[in-house]
Amino acid sequence: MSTVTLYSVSYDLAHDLLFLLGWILHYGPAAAAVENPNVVTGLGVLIFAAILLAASMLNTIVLIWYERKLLGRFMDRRGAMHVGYAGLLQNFADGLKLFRKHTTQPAEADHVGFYFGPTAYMVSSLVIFGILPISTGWNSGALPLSLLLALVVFSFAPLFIFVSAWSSNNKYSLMGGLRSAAQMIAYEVPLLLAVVAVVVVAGSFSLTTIVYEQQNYWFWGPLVVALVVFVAAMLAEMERIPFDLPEAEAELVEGWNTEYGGMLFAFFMLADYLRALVGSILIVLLFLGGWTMPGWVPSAATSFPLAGIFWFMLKTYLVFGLFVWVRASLPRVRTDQLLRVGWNRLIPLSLLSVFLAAALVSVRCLPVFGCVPSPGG
Amino acid sequence: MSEMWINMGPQHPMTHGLWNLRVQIDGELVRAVDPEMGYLHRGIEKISEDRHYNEVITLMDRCCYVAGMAWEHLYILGAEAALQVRPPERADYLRVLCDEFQRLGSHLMWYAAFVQDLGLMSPFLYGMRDRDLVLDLFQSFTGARMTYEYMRVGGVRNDLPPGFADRSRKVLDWLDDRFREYDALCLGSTIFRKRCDGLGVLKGPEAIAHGVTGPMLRAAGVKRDLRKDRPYSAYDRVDFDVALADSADVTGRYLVRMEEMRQSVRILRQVLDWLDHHPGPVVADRLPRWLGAPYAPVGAEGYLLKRNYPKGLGLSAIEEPHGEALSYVVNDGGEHPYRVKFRSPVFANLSAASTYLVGYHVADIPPIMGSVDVCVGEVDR
Amino acid sequence: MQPQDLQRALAPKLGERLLGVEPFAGTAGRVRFERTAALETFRAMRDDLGFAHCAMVGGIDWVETREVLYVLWSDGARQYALLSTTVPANDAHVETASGVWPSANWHEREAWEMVDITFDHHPDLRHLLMPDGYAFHPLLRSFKLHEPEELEVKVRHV
Amino acid sequence: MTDGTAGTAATQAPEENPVLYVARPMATAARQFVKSLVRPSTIVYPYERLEDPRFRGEVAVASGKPIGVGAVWDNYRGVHALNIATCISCNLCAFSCPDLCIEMVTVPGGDPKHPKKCPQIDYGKCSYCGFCSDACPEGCLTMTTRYELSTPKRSEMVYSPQKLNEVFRSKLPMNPIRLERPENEDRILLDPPLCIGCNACARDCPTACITMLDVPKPEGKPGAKLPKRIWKEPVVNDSDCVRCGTCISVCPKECLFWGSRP
Repeated sequence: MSTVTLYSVSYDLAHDLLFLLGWILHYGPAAAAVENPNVVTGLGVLIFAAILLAASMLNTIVLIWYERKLLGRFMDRRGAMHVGYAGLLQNFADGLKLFRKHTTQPAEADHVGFYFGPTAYMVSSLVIFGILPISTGWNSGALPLSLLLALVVFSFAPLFIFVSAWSSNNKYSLMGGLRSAAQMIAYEVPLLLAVVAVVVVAGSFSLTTIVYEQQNYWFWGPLVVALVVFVAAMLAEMERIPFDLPEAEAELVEGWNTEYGGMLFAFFMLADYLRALVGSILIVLLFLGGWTMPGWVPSAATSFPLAGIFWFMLKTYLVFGLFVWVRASLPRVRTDQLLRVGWNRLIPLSLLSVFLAAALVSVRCLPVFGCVPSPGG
Repeated sequence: MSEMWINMGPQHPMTHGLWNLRVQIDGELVRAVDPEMGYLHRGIEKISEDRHYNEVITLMDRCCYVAGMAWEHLYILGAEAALQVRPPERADYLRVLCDEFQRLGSHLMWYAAFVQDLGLMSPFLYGMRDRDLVLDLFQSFTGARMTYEYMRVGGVRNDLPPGFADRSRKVLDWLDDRFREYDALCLGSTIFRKRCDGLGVLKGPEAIAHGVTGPMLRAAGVKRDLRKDRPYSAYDRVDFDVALADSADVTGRYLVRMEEMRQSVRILRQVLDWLDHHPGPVVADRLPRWLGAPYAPVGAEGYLLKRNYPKGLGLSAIEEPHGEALSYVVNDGGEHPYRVKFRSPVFANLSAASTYLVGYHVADIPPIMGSVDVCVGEVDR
Repeated sequence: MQPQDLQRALAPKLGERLLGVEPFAGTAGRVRFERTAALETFRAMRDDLGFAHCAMVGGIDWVETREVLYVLWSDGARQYALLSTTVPANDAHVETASGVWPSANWHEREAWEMVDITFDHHPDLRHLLMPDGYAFHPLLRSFKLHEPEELEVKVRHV
Repeated sequence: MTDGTAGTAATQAPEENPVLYVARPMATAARQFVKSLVRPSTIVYPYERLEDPRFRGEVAVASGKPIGVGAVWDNYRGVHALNIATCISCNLCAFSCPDLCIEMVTVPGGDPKHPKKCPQIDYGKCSYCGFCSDACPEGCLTMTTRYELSTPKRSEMVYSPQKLNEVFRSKLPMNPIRLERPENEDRILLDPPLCIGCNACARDCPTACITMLDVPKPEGKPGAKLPKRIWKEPVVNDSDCVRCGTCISVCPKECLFWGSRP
């Protein structure tokens, strides 16, 4: 069955472009060179990557706008409202301003680390988008171990944060970097264990498979413990309130990005929201059925063009709205409390969720939705 | 990471002003602190020596930017004691009204800043929003939102505008509702309690020895409130309770300030009722000429007249929103005060910083300092 | 508490060095003492009379002399009391009160840098509000805010 | 330490609720969110202003905040308005200014010998205390509700009398508060033995309340021996006097002074 996928679209586009070029070049040796299948594939991948990049950046910027508007209403104010309709273009303007700004580097800061940190942080956050499947046609997630790969890339971040914190020659940055490292290491474990529960039930490390396994029932019901652990750990990984200690602005000014300005700061800012987007997407993929909808939803709502992407993004934004809600209403915890929660509460809970998942699979029974054959069993 | 000194300030979100807290940290633990003041020193006491008695009022508003009216009151009481002037009764009540509205405004500002230190974002805006109503009310009868210049030696500048009492009562009702919301956002949150309980403990005897006053002292269970103990203006004629807590920690200070706001609302209701029924003059009618307005300034082509005004030293003490504020005004019979000296409660509370900061985490410094309610304008003067 | 009470409690300890206790509006009284008796006065005020809270230490420059003014508060009597001692301007020093009341520490630092009164045995007599090394004492009468046209002030009494 | 519990409100933190955990703050925030979906409390400043008529009565927004509750803008102390026509050049505003930001400058319209002087205000220094408008005896210097004075140049912060007069003509709501004069105000008194009858005080008095009355020829004064000298002494009409002290400052012999004698 030939389905139209994002990659096939990019490949066709590359193919058409190059053959048009070849036609212009009039079948000479140069034309043969551009019509080489390897060149066509290469250009197709490039176009694919460009579309992904554009989509993720656009989504990130809209996400920032979305958070500002939501937070505004939580705080009895309006949020951005001047540039563009309801301030929609405000973040583009901000980005443009940051792009134009001069980047200053503190005296005696380590030059290489100072620039490497934000860049690598940004790049590693962007890479994840090449792995995540957004809908059926988005076959970038067809890798068998895409979930593992996504989490591995996701967990690179503390290293880069630490590099940029240490190299910026600032005590606050250093403390922020240390906190960040401690926090991310502590919360990586429950995060992965919660994912293990999902993997046990779904029987696959492929995100696409995990989503397809949820066509009958979403995993949040049977795996509610894993969901709670995953959300809490994801909050810590995304460094959002109540776990935003590394950049606690009350005591550490801005933590590890204190010394950054201009485009480097924009990298941090964008990458933070990219990671927030990734976190929301992962929750949707692992627990909320991805782009699938439950059976009782009328088919008209799921069969229009790009319906998968529509429902997927809707779910993602709702999940992110939950994070904003938490941010609007909760204070920040302290370092030792954070670590205590991570090691003493979340890890036992996540182990419990793994056991629960294993039990569910082994008795082939999902109590919430009645006994149905367990997938992958 | 071995021990190191970090500078929290003078530009730091924790400071809520312009000062520098030097902190010696061992990892995340605070080993020693050394507050450095003086970044906002404007020499108000010196400038006052060159100013007319009433003109010092313009400085008092700028002395503490969240409690200008209280500082006006403080200075005016000192100047009246030095010059032996008595204000009429209605002015006394109006001053209590100003003081209590100012206490509401200051505590709401404190609430906003304090929750911001904890990372709570929405309540910060709620506190600022509700403080704005108090400022609206101030503006409607003094003509300015922060620099009021309302009190005068021997009374106040003008009476309340018509309809003020009704509008104030609306605001008070609104605030009563909001206090419940504040409590839900703070005390109802387990994270808040985990952060604040047992934090920044400063017990009663130590607090007294270090000169700590105000809500910090009352949170330690010491019942000292100058409004009750040494009533000034009309405080002996209104009914209110002194807020107390016994935990001596950040939560205790939160509770005391919240209760003080409720008591302020209670006082304001009584004062508004009294003012409704007792019209009268608001400035003492037998004011000496030099307290009116004009005089020939130094440098103008005129002659200063040295007169035999009653000489003396006037001492005044009020319960400012931050604590016990004292001033003395020395009057040598001239047109200007000879010496004006102010005792800022925050000054003393900050000088005890090492007693309630050492041993806690770096992350605890902002909430603890937030619970101290620092206003640098009155520390540096 | 009345001025007589202060007099009765302080006179046996200070003897000659107690220069008098005068009534002062709104307080228990104003105690004037010789600066040599400073420490005894502080201790007596705190331990015998219960003035545990030192609210303020301030200096007044009377050109030839300087006056140090202590404002104390007693939680038992719910009253203020004033202590004042006069020191000559060319030899302005007095024993510190910060050993008795730790709260006097910063007030004395301020009085020292503003009115140039040295407090002996003060643990930490540094600049507080002024930058380190500031050479002037701004609240002295000789420190003029603006020097210009010193107008001859014609004094006239009515 | 606490002696008795009378007059105290002891506060106690409620027990931590392990079940609700963070549910109460989140519910509170959500309630606020729903309330402010209709209209947040913000007054969108350049588009809406607190002094707009619509905020004169209270506008209860959906979140319940009584917006505009304090908006009595007549009392506001903003930019001054000066009515040049009624200004009597008494200098009182300049005298009473704590920041010395008022300077009396000549405006056209006076007679050449005694040019008319009106206040010019430097808003770079002004602290908006309102002492000048309180001191103004004629009510010609008042304060208005105008508060937007940002300008790129410092020199534009200095408002000449003409500019202040334009503010007056723009009919903004003005501060109606006029302070009453104290009953036993000091008066201008004369030390007759020192007076030489030079007429300077009467000439410069802005309200023309000083008249020079003939007095009998005194003894022992300079010029007393001159045959045709007519001796005069100033008499102040206290009800017209605005107590500006101009006469005192122009008197060459320091014979006028403030006093409270009847």
